[in-house]
Amino acid sequence: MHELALADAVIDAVEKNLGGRDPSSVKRVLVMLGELQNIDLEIFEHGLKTLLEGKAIDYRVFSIEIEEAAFLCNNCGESWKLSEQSEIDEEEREAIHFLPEMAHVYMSCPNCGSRDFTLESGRGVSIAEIEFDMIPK
Amino acid sequence: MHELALADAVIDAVEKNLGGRDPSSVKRVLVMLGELQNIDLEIFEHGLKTLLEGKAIDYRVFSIEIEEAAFLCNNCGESWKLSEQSEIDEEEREAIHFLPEMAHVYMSCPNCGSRDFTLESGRGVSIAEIEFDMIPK
Amino acid sequence: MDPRLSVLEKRLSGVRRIIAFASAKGGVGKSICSTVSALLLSRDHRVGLLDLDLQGASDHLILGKNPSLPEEDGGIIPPALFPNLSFMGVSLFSGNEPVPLRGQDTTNAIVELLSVTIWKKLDFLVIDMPPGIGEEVLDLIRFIERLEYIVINTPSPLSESVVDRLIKILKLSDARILGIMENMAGMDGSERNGSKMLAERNGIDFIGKVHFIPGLDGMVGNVDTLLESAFANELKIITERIKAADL
Amino acid sequence: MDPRLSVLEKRLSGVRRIIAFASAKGGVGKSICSTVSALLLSRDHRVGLLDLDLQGASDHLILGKNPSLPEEDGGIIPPALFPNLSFMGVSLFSGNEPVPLRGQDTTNAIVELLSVTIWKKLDFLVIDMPPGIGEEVLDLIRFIERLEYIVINTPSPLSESVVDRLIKILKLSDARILGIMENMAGMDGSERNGSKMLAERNGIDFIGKVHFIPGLDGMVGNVDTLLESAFANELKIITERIKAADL
Ligand SMILES: Nc1ncnc2c1ncn2[C@@H]1O[C@H](COP(=O)(O)OP(=O)(O)O)[C@@H](O)[C@H]1O
Ligand SMILES: Nc1ncnc2c1ncn2[C@@H]1O[C@H](COP(=O)(O)OP(=O)(O)O)[C@@H](O)[C@H]1O
Ligand SMILES: [Mg+2]
Ligand SMILES: [Mg+2]
Ligand SMILES: [Mg+2]
Ligand SMILES: [Mg+2]
Ligand code: NI
Ligand code: NI
Ligand SMILES: [Zn+2]
Ligand SMILES: [Zn+2]
Repeated sequence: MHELALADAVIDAVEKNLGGRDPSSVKRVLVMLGELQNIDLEIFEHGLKTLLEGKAIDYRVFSIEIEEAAFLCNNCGESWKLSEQSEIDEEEREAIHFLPEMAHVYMSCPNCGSRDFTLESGRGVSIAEIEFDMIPK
Repeated sequence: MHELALADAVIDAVEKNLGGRDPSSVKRVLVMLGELQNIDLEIFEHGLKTLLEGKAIDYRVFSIEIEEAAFLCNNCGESWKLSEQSEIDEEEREAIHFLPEMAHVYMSCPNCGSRDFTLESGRGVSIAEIEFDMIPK
Repeated sequence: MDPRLSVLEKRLSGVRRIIAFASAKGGVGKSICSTVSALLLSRDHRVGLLDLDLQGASDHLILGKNPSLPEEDGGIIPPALFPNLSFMGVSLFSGNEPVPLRGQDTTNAIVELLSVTIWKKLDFLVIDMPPGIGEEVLDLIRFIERLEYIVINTPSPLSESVVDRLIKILKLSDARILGIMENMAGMDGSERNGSKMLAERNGIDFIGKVHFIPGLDGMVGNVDTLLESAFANELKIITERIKAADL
Repeated sequence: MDPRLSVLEKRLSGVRRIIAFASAKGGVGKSICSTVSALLLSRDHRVGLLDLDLQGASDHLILGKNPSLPEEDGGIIPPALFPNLSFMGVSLFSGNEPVPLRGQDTTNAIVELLSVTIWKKLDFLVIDMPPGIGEEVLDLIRFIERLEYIVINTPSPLSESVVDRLIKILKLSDARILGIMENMAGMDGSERNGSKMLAERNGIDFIGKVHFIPGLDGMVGNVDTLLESAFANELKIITERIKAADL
């Protein structure tokens, strides 16, 4: 599991984007987990909790949402969802979980078979929003 | 001047996007001319007029707007406008007019000197809008 | 909406056949084989040469031409650098300056070159491809369905593996592969059979080989010498096969 | 916001020096020089090898390893393929399958590899670069300021011109160029001076040369043979200079 490295990146990014505010003023962080990367939510949350020990950011400020993976074929214009994609075996799925761009190796457009498609959403980890307390602590 | 090739592309694109409607039903086409490509407006308009002769699309449906060219440095985050860019000589400007990507050869970020920047807007010719008459002719 | 996409086919409608020299592996001779092939074909055909290696443009160096801005006449006119041979490539605009491009720029530049270049009636448009399986390969697949590919390999296990990957992508998109050619044959001192086997394994024609010719680099920039070389002599067999393979 | 960007430096903080073998020209020996250099350095240093040629991954072939999915432990652990040599590259995930990527994907893959790979304490991280002046070159410039470049050239006017363009881009961004090396020296039958002159013209060190070694391709995949070859013997002088050039 490499969830810890990603949880660590999220915390680092929040800390680097405090803009001079106190860490304790972080009220809400909305983290999107791209479906393609197949992150284990419990392990990720546990990672956040562990890494936040001794820090002034409360782990409960983190809201985590799964973002559906959607694809658009550059060749024929077809769009589809991960749930509509067939035939990825376990090892291929594992490779994509390590590196979502491996989708271009193991997935194809359901309409034309092309591997030239765009990952429209749901690739990996991103921070959609950071909210702070209005009253500075 | 290569305005004719671009005007021709615009007309072709309109014709291919009628969606079964009559050409005469085109009420308005908004064409954006990117500042970077430095298209001669009069020659372009004259091109449209000439190429539309004998066609059911009236050249007066075309509205043309110049789109300001804006850049964002991938290296340092600086953003700037073409009007703020210094020192492009005439031959370099000519090269960019032929192929706007030549901006990466002859322009640099005014802050850090990098040629790794994104053309945020104002690259070349695009169609922003096609409007049709409501009542089919 | 990008109006340029609507005229790509029209701009190439006067071109009878479009041949790309591709490989995915770098340094196998895509530039020198495509350029000298274009010269050979131009002896009795109208030929265009398109250098699509935007970041590593080389064809103008092989032709010994100092690029200068082209003429315009309702579009961009590819300069006739030699009788029957007109040329298009970023080098006309950038000379030998570096052309650092990200993918989106590469696609934009390819679309622009294809949509504003006014090729005269041509028998062959020869395209020199860059290495990799990126925008150039993927965009040509989606824009020019009737493209015919010559895939270049060298007697090297590294080349073989990378070329094999390109072939997989071309086959996935039902591209027309004219054949695999081997360049720099004998370079490693032995006459290996790798390219032939690669062709067989993939069910593609083996279209011929060109030996490693010591001193070829010294001829770069001198078209007359190049055309008299053993290199051109061997390549001629392949260009004859290209002509004969009229689909 | 992309949280991965905030940890790139941290992930490399245990790495003393980062050396990229670059060229912009394909087929000059970036892969074999970087891989064998990593092996040579690993004799008395802790070394990582990062294959950044995503579309033409070759290092695993040179090392003779069949890639398999790596272990995870709070991140991705680069497998120790040899004593003191750990490896990371897309080949661990894709094997020899084609990896067709557009620019945005390439940037994403690079950022991912750099942000989730847990390198142990390393003396050297050696990076094998792809050809071109695209995402890989531009992203490393913006992400790893302390990178040190070995620029590879061959005795070819085409290579010289393309390499010259890369050097211009590296100098524009104040990158640290350790030196230019010539690979395949003597390949054209003469001992030219092109790489030395290229170095002088650009005010960069000429860091040494490695001759064209017939039969080298036959050693690909066999590390013991490679390390005993004249190729490794000559390359050793360059790796010694890299060690000595500690900045
Ligand atoms: N058959 C050959 N004999 C000798 N040298 C060759 C031969 N083919 C190519 N070369 C040389 O090999 C190098 C790579 O060729 P080039 O056409 O630039 O390859 P690519 O376009 O695939 O990168 C150049 O220096 C070229 O002159
Ligand atoms: N010094 C050399 N002597 C003989 N062959 C070489 C030498 N250097 C590289 N080669 C061969 O040249 C080809 C290109 O090398 P490679 O490392 O794949 O280049 P790049 O990574 O720059 O594309 C390979 O087949 C390789 O084995
Ligand atoms: Mg499968
Ligand atoms: Mg100037
Ligand atoms: Mg080339
Ligand atoms: Mg390589
Ligand atoms: Ni994992
Ligand atoms: Ni013009
Ligand atoms: Zn499709
Ligand atoms: Zn900048």
